[in-house]
Amino acid sequence: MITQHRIRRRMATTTPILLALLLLAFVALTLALGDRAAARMASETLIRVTLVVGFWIFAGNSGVISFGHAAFACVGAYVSAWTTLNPAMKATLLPGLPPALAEAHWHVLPAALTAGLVAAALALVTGAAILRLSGIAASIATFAFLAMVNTIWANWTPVTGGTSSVVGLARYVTPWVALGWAIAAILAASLYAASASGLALRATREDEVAASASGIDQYRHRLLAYTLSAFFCGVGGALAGHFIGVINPDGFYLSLTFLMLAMLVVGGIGSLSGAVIGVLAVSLAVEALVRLEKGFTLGTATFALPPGSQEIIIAVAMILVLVFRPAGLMAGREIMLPARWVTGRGTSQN
Amino acid sequence: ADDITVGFAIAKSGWMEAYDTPAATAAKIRIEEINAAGGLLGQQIKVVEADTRTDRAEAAKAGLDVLDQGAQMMVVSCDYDFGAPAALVAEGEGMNSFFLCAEDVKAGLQGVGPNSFSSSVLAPVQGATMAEWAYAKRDARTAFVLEDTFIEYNKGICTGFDWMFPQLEGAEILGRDTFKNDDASIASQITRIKSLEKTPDVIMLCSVMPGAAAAVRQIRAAGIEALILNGSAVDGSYWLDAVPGLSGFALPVQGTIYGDDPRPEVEAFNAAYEARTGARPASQYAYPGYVLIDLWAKAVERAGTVDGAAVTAELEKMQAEPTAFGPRSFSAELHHQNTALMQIVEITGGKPARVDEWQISQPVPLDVLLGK
Amino acid sequence: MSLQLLFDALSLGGIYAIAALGIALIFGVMKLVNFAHGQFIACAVFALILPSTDAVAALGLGLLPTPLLILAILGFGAGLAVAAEALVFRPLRNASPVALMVGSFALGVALQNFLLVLYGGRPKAISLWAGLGAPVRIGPAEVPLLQLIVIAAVIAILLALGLMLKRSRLGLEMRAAAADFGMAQLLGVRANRVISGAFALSGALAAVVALVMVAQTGVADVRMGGQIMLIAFIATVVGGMGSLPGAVAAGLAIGAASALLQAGLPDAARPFRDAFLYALVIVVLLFRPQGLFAAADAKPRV
Amino acid sequence: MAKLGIHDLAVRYGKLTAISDLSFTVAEGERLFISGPNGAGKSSLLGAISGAVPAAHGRIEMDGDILSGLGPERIARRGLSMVPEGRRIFGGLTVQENLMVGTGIRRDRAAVADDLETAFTAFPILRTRAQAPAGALSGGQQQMLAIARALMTNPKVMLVDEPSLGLAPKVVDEVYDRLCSLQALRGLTLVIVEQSSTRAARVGGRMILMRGGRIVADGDAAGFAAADLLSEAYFGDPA
Amino acid sequence: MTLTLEQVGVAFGGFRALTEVSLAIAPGQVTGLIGPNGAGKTTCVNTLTGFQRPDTGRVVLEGRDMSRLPAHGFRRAGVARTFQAGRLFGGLDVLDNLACTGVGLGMRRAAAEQAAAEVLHWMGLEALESRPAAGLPYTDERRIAIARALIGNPDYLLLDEPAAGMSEKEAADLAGLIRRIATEKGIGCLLIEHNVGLVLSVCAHVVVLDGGRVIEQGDRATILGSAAVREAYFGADQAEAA
Ligand SMILES: Nc1ncnc2c1ncn2[C@@H]1O[C@H](COP(=O)(O)OP(=O)(O)OP(=O)(O)O)[C@@H](O)[C@H]1O
Ligand SMILES: Nc1ncnc2c1ncn2[C@@H]1O[C@H](COP(=O)(O)OP(=O)(O)OP(=O)(O)O)[C@@H](O)[C@H]1O
Ligand SMILES: [Mg+2]
Ligand SMILES: [Mg+2]
Repeated sequence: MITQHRIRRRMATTTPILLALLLLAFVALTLALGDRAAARMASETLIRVTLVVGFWIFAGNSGVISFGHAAFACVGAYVSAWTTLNPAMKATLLPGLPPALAEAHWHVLPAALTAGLVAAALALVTGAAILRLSGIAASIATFAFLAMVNTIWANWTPVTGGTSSVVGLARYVTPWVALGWAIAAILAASLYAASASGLALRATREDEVAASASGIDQYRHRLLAYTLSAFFCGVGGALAGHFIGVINPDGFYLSLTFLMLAMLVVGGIGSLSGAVIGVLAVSLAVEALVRLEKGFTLGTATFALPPGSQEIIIAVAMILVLVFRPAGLMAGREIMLPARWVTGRGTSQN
Repeated sequence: ADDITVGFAIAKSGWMEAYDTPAATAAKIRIEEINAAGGLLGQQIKVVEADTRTDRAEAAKAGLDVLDQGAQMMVVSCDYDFGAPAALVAEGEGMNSFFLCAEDVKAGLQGVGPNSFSSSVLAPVQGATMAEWAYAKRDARTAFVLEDTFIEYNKGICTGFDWMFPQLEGAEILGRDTFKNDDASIASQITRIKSLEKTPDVIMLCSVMPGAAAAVRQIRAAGIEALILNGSAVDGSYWLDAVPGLSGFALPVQGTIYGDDPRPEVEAFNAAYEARTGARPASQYAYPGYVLIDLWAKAVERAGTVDGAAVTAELEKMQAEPTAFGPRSFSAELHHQNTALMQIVEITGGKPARVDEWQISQPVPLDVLLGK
Repeated sequence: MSLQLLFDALSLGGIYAIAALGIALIFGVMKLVNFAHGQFIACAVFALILPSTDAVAALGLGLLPTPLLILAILGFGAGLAVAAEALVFRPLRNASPVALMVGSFALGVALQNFLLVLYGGRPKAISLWAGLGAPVRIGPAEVPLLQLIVIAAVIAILLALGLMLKRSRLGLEMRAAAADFGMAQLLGVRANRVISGAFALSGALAAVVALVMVAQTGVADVRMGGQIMLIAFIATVVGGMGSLPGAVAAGLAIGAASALLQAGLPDAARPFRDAFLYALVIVVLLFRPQGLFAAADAKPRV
Repeated sequence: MAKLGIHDLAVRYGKLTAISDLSFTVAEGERLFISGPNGAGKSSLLGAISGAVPAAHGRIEMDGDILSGLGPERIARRGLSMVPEGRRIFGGLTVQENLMVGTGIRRDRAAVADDLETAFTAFPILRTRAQAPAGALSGGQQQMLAIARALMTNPKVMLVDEPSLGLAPKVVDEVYDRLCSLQALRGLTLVIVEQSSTRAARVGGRMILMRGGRIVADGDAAGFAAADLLSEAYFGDPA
Repeated sequence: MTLTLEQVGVAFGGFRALTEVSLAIAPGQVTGLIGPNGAGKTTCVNTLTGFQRPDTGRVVLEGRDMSRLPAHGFRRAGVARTFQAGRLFGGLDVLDNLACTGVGLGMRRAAAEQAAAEVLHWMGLEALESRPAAGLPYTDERRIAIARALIGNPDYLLLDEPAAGMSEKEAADLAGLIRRIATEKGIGCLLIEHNVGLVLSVCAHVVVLDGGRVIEQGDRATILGSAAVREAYFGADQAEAA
């Protein structure tokens, strides 16, 4: 017998596919516009998808708000810079790098993977301490971790360049590259969510006490999700660095943290689709407002929003979304194929 | 086309706007002067703009935007961090880019790439200038260094001071400390100064607003009356209300905004700026904008083209090229000023005034600039 | 030296403590981590000067005679917080704590950009009360008068708030409304009004921080308050969420740790001061996850 | 005039209708039991009367004044008090503070101390643990606290949702004794949700039987227990 | 072969919730635990399941001292429990609620769902399988909480007031279920209830707590006959019955 539960599980497997198609359509559409700024916006948005979906793997499943994920992006970005930058450049800008790194001149793909792995390793080590905490204490500890990484990166000048930006990262991140990683993150996230560990972690999110009465070792599952999640944030950081070509510790601090959080909450922290939709919605809204601020022509008149209004409007819009859809735009639902498509029986069940 | 297009990818909103707008205005004044005098290579210069919103990713987009609008040279944000993403876009197209007022060596050849320049004076030069001037003119033999770790500029000032001051016969740095620009109180740093065996002759404060004003206020309130040195970044009188009646505070500038610059061109520019905006420049940071267009235009005339590589070659030939704000040099090793004639402004009784001018006895070596 | 160090520590910690009180109060009442508190501080600072993007600031409210000025700014802070509650936080009352937090952050962004539009991005100078920095001799130590005022203010505010919350009916109703808004209403508590009251207090506390900052630094900057807010937020948690004495103690402790690190670290390590500070925070949390002064219901019984 | 009048009440949660077409009145000083299976809408009914749950339709009156739309605070101030489902005690407040929260609406401040004393006498455990955080109390202790807290507002009408839930048998007796004696003393009007028909029958009073959001029977509690109408209401077809 | 508390004492601050409590739960039997409110019953269960560390004495499972094990370790060792409030995972559906225990016991997700379906079937609750746990009626919530505890066939099951808020008929059904759990599955149950009728009808052995001490234990007759129990606990009807 095929139960509703089974049908739902089957429908859930269509989510990553649909999300991937959605992103593909998004890239195709922006590229069709043929405008370079639009293409850049597409890459930027998809990098954010990688970051936010990575973030969701932990925050969405565990319900613990981490402020520390921007630090993983920071580490990822610098690892990729260390391994890919031209050695001559490193000799002048980052004289303190250990010889192995100073001479490295890797291809960008292994560099991105390494960025993710190093971020994940850092997550494993720091998470081992931080995740013993729960609730708001855990959140604050992640915040302290972020601030620590930022302070170290801003002052460890021979190795990180300090507060000064490191330039010269190969700018290889086209919308297609970003799309590839975004889809990889979405696949990983949905596989994790469907896994035993994902289910266990969601149980702890609902009720820590009842979860431990169910034999669930909260710490282990959190640590696993934290590490996996850091991997994609590390990769996302690397992509962000190579996207702009310049990295600076400040670019991976509070504003990125809150941007990620805001996109997640606007989309709805309760579902993977929420994470993706949140990124798209916020990014597109910002882009639209930026363009409005630059001015547009209607007939003979040109209209423009006053400079600085974009941030205010976005902030107000965010508050409105929260007021009217407190659980986010997706409110915990996933984008899935309807039941009758996955049962193949032409019956819709409710 | 019959125009030459200069693209400004600068902050028109966000907190950088306050720094970019004056320099960009100065640049436009020079462009208008050139246009009025018949243009460049016989063509008029056209200006196109895009807003970086004081955001790194937006800066790169702004770079692309002005490119799409036909820019053939790019003027980018004052600050290295916020200008670089756009400058890199220009670099990618083999175009010249000029930072409005960056004072970090990486805003040029060593960072962004071979076609990138800044006409401002490197931060270490400012620190070194203050070291040597204070030693020579104020008999400074002992110093305390108070470094704000907020941005690289501050660290650059201290680098220059640290390089120059101990070289001077009988001069000694008695101690040092760091703080952060947004620290709510620097009480422990002040305690450290006060507990020195002897009061230092000067305090080298490597900081920018608002932390610099806050630090000066607290230092003076604590009764420390030593001469305080700082970099160009704190030029302007707008912040002096923070420390009523301040005296004994000196800084280097490229030209003075107070009407007392010995060079008539400087005052002429100040007047032109006032005519255009209704107010005199609020700080010296308008000047590099004017100088950069000046230098670039000369190089373009000499190269006979706006092509990046050709103009770069001409710029790199410039040795002590005269400008309204003093001679400027570039070379194949450095796209910045590692020495410059600077005006010394001192604040006395809450009034800033030019008291001197100084050029360091030897340029700051490249190794020092690169922090090796 | 050691007495001096104590006062240096208190001078920083005192500011953190007042800011932490403002945050802890709202957290206690609404489980809201109010990230807009830093902007409340910044707005209260800018309220002293007239809106203009000119480089030189002209005093507005700052021209009032000192007692009136203090009242006006406290009132401004309170009004701002009450308005924020009515417009943003009341409609969000049933949202999750994360949504609330993000909402408060959005409010902060809006306020900050509003200030940018009104006042421009350049820091401004404010000439008020430069004399308060004058040192007073206490035994071997020299302490700026302002610091003594801050320390006295912290103690007074803590006592007053503590009494208000523990002893007064308003305080009781505030805590009840915080614990269960609907149930408090069922018992006839005018819960909305009570919560507005908490916001007013919190806003006034932000204004106190603003006044201290202005007296200390003489500058106004749109980014002002952000750093203090973050430290205060950490202090609130380390102190035990919702515990006012905890928030004050942790604020003072963080200020003291910061001053001690600044004084004790070797030259090369000093720029990393904050990294040590935050590491310390994590360690403290690992040993006392519920905070130093955990509220009684911090760990619900099974 | 009836103390409480419910006319054509409907309560909805989204699409789900919890109560529809409900009408009844309660006389001053009356003791009314409400019984019915899980999900019958008993708690929703109390919620609607107290203003905690918005009514989709209908009118609720107390002493002839319309309560609908007043909001829980104002309704409470008119002398209606409620012991809600799930107790909802303020965990972080002490036991005594919990008792005091609702006394802000009383004009007879002087009597508050006496009432506190009475509450402590009725539930001695509350006196023993008066300064302990209420969240640490055992389940049953919390239930006593919730009842005592509602009484502290000196209500004229009291709505009690399953008072015996989680209480030891002896305490259930005590709670009912206390409620009944107060009723006798102050002319309190009581509306009690009670699952146990035998209990209701023993205490005595009128009883309304709900099912699927409607009233299926209304009569004397003792009669219900005897006539076994209950099991019909639980398991039979809707009337 | 028992789960036991040996001379356990628990104190909160200065308050002694349990004093030298010893009790044993035997496999395949239902043991009752009754006592006035605040007697320490829930605290006993918390101690027996790792949610409360005993200050003195120890918790022993089949001869092994469990006192330092975390709560999830108890469940893995075969000691399951329910809570006074249902505590289902509201955001998950019923099957996933049950599967969580399977996952917690180390099963893969498919196996966990399989086990969950079997337990639901055994309890005749298949119909609820796909319902979101949040909207369940009270009675179903209780039954699902029991089902969740039965995944992976624990050796012991501790039930904290499972019948609270149930009507007489529903409580009777529950009694049947508890008997089946003990007899068919051989699980040793501890039943805390204020519904004395239910306890006496199901339990062979009953322990009475008062003020954190065991004041009486024994079979139905002993309990009903005990003056101390009557004094401390029984209400009018039980007193009459006795
Ligand atoms: N907040 C709510 N949101 C959605 N549905 C609700 C809510 N509260 C109650 N319901 C639904 O309304 C119906 C009536 O519920 P109510 O709690 O009033 O019943 P009850 O008779 O008190 O039941 P019980 O005996 O379980 O307490 C039920 O179907 C319930 O699921
Ligand atoms: N975490 C705690 N802090 C302080 N006191 C506690 C705590 N947990 C329990 N107590 C106290 O210990 C005593 C025993 O509580 P417990 O919950 O075990 O009682 P119980 O027998 O289950 O009562 P009930 O039948 O009312 O549920 C009570 O007086 C309670 O107030
Ligand atoms: Mg109910
Ligand atoms: Mg209990």
